[in-house]
Amino acid sequence: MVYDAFIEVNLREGIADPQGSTIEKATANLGFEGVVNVRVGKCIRFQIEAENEVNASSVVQELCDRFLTNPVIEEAIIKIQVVE
Amino acid sequence: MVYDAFIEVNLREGIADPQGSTIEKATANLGFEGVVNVRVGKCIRFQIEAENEVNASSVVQELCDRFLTNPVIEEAIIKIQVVE
Amino acid sequence: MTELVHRSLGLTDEELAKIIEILGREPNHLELAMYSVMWSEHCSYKSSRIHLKRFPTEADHVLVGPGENAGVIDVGDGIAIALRIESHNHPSYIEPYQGAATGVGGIIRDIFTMGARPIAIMDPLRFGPLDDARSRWIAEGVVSGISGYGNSVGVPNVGGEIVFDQTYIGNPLVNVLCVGIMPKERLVLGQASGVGNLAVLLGSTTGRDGIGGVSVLASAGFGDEEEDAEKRPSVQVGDPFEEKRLIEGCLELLDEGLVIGIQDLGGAGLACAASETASRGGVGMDFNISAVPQRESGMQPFEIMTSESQERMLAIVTPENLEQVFSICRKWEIKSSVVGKVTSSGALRIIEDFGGEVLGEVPASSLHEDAPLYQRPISKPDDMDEATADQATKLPKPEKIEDDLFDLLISPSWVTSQYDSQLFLNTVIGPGGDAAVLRLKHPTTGIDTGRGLALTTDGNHRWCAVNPRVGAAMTVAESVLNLACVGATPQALVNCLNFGNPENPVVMWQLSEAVDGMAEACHAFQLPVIGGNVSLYNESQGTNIDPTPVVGVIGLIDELTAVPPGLSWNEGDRIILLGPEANGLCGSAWAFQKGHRRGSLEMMDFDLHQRVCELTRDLVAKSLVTGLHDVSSGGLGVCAAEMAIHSGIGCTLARIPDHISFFSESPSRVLVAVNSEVIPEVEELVTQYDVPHARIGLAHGDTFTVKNLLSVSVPDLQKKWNSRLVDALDGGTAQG
Amino acid sequence: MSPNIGVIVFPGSNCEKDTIEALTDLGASPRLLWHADRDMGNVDAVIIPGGFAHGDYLRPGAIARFSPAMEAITNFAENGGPVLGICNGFQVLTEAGLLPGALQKNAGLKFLCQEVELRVENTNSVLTSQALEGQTLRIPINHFEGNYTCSDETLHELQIGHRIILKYSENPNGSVADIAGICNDNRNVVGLMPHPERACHTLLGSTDGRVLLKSFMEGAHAKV
Ligand SMILES: Nc1ncnc2c1ncn2[C@@H]1O[C@H](COP(=O)(O)OP(=O)(O)O)[C@@H](O)[C@H]1O
Ligand SMILES: [Mg+2]
Repeated sequence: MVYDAFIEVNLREGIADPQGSTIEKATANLGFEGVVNVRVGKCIRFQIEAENEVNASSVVQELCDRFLTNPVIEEAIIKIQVVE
Repeated sequence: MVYDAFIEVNLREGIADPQGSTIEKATANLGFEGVVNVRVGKCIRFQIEAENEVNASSVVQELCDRFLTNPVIEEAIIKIQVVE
Repeated sequence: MTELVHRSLGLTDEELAKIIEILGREPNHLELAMYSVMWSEHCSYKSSRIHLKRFPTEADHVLVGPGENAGVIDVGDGIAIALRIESHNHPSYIEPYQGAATGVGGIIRDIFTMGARPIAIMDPLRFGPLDDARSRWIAEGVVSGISGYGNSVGVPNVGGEIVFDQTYIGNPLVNVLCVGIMPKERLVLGQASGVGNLAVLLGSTTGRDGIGGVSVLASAGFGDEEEDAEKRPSVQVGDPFEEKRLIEGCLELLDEGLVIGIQDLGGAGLACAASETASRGGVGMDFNISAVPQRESGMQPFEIMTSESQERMLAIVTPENLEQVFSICRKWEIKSSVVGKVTSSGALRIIEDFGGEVLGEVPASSLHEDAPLYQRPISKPDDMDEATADQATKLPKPEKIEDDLFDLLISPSWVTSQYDSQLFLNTVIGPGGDAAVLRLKHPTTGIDTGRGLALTTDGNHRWCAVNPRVGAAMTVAESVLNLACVGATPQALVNCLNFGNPENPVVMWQLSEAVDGMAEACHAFQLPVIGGNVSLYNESQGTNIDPTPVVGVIGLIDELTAVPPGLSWNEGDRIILLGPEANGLCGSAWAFQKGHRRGSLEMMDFDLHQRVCELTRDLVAKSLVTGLHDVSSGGLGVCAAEMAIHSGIGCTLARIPDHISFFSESPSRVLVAVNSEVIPEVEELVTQYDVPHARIGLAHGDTFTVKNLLSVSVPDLQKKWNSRLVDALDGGTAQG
Repeated sequence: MSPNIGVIVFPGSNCEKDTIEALTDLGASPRLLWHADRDMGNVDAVIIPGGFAHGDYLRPGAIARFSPAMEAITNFAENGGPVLGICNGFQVLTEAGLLPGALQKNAGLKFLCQEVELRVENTNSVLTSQALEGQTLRIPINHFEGNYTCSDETLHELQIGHRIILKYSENPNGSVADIAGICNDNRNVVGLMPHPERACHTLLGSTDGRVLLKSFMEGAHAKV
């Protein structure tokens, strides 16, 4: 089976996000009001082949921990869906 | 009302995605098999104050078009949700 | 309650007793937190300070010696140079990118704090072996962090080191050196004076970053959930854009004469900056904790005072100048707030709003001047005699010496091409030479003095593992010789002493020996030590790293009108080896490659080394050599191979009878390539300086041949050299 | 008469002084302009230098293009004034729409600081007027985001308009059609990723950048 994986990697709470704060300041300067708490992360999409959803999940999770994130500062949200 | 905005910025189709291909190559090197079509984007989250969802949406859309994406190479998926 | 808490903060019972004696009462939590960070090893140097006193620190041209944020020397033409090196080893192990990035940020602040514009950084790096996945992940992350921060903040990276060895597998070393330049009159010190003057906090907001150690107070003192304490991030994230604006803003404040003293916020954050500026100026300070802009809500006073949030500075200004200070800060988009007032009391009082409740009060000077000093027990390793007797020359001779040579070749360019090495248009020799060479331009007028600055960093854990005293001396000697190879005369030295756990008497012995060896060499070369940094507890799972003192040395070139010769030779050049005969293999890269990590080293001949350096400088100044390279890591074999690689021209060498003379790393040797026409002149100089020498070969063709030893093609050498790091690190790395 | 060249400074720019130094050595009278100023004074030409304007956060040039000075530059360019964007400056010009296309991350996903060989493809522009077509130049690059990207139509327009003025001999970053520098339709606005100001002094290893900066000074002079 082929699964669509979507991973959103964000900085953990309490970790400074200079990019987010700079964007926040810039939006205000551009005249957009009321935009607060800007946080920037990355998202990764791919397809993965696996026997079943549990297997797919566990591979994606391992990929996240070993390679795609550093759990010390980042956390990941993972979504997996079978490709129709 | 305060709304949660989530914006996913991806490279347009047809634009080479070096980050995606690097991750794809690396996952193979690491022994993870069957990972294909890796694409990497940015996600931006923030809160925005607006009278209603339509207003919030239109501000976020404008912010995306004018500032958060470069339409030459990027496109955005926008999600908005009222904060409970 | 305090009784229970102080130990979890890392304070001993004796240290607590001392605090009680100073205050004449029990400290509260806030005060205890401040003492615990200020009296930590990192801030107080309590284990090493008594040893550091043995360094020579004085010379006529030294304007500021050890003890300030950076050392400063006078280089003539009204120009002063600030220099400092620091480690960010432990943070880089946990989060390589941010650990290294914030290391760069920190050292740069130390430099502009003195009034100097940072003009170059160097990054001596040490990681576990390339076949270890986690070490590769760390190396990759550290290099990207240095690149990401350094390039963006706009300070060129002109050199460093990259070493891979088993000893760093659980504890990489990330040292960063920074050099700054200023008109002499702009020199400022981190001190507060003038009762009624104001302390202005500049830069980033304060969050809960890097309060790791004292976060225990949250659960101990205020009833928070323990989990909360765990969640507190001890990882700091660097913001090079904020730092860039701080550099420009602070230098403008100094140029306009608006600042009495200025201090960066590093380890121990506000507690350190407030107490140090006050105590250096012999005054006190009322510190308004409510005025500190905070990134997170609900921060406790001890968190605000000890947070290590990055990119912040504390400036002391007069009330009359305040408006102007704010206006420059607005221009550079720097947040600025008045957080303190200079008082005459000598006390650092932490208050809630000026005139509000006093949350803590301690004598400002007690936080650092009264920090404990330890004479920790020292003892030689038990197996010293046995280890000394185990000579590497007894190892079997290699079957295929070319394979051993290939294994020692490694090009740093995978690393160095990721660094902007050229910004400011000063870089005459960037990464890749024996030493970096920069044009010396006047910092205000921009006028080229026609002279040059030269910089090198060196460390050698292998020599120091075998004999820390001799190894440290040889490290200094190598630096001095690296400078001579670009025609520079050394002016001052900074060091970063990376050692293991100081509570281990053998580690303290290594430290003490290394200090003695370094001091001896500095005396011999008349080189003042103007600053340094000590990094202890470099250990993992009970194993200490090999002792790794790293030095950074700055030199001057009197006349920089052409690019110094560099590492390549021309077809037809004669190859001459200057210096004494090779002697032994202990501590060499070759021996370590064979797993032989002990033995003995003889103390070097400083006098001969000086003559070799003087000769080398003279040869370069008189343009008598086409190319040259000092013999260091990997010995004569690697030295000659690197010259062949750089020039793309081979050579035939003789008088290198065996693998011992090929791989020996004994000191004071330089390989020079000379056009045959100037041989007589060169030999005359050599005789004049009374330096032993040998004509050992000829540069020609495209094979690298050592008679009776090996013959390999230069393209093969180049391929091995170039591909090592690319193959190991380019495919994406994982944490393992 | 030496042309007055304005070099714009954003918070985060870092090559502005280098650019001034190189231009001064070549006989120009350059001066710094501040990004927040709408009034550029009396300048004959403008350079947006290298660096990391606003930290390059979000995307290089994304924030800088909204600076008041950019409005002035846009007007100046529309009136035929010579405008040069070097590295980060090129990125700003594409973001601002003064030049087509975009610069994305290098194909190798690494920052690259190295000397490259460029070929002059066209000499009809304010940056290449003094160079020879086909001439090769050794000039350093120094960027993470120098991978020139554009749609097929844009590439076609650039090609038929002879607006690709510099190409890499060996593509270091994945740029479409080896593009290192382009100009606008009027040939008065130019962007390039390499740093000519870093190749203007014998002690720095190359003087090949001079011909480009001299061309630009000539263009500024013509404006006078
Ligand atoms: N991490 C690094 N950053 C910058 N430059 C480096 C780095 N590692 C090595 N280099 C450069 O590569 C060259 C060779 O390094 P090394 O072999 O340690 O020199 P040496 O033995 O002469 O001290 C030097 O010019 C050094 O500055
Ligand atoms: Mg050397």
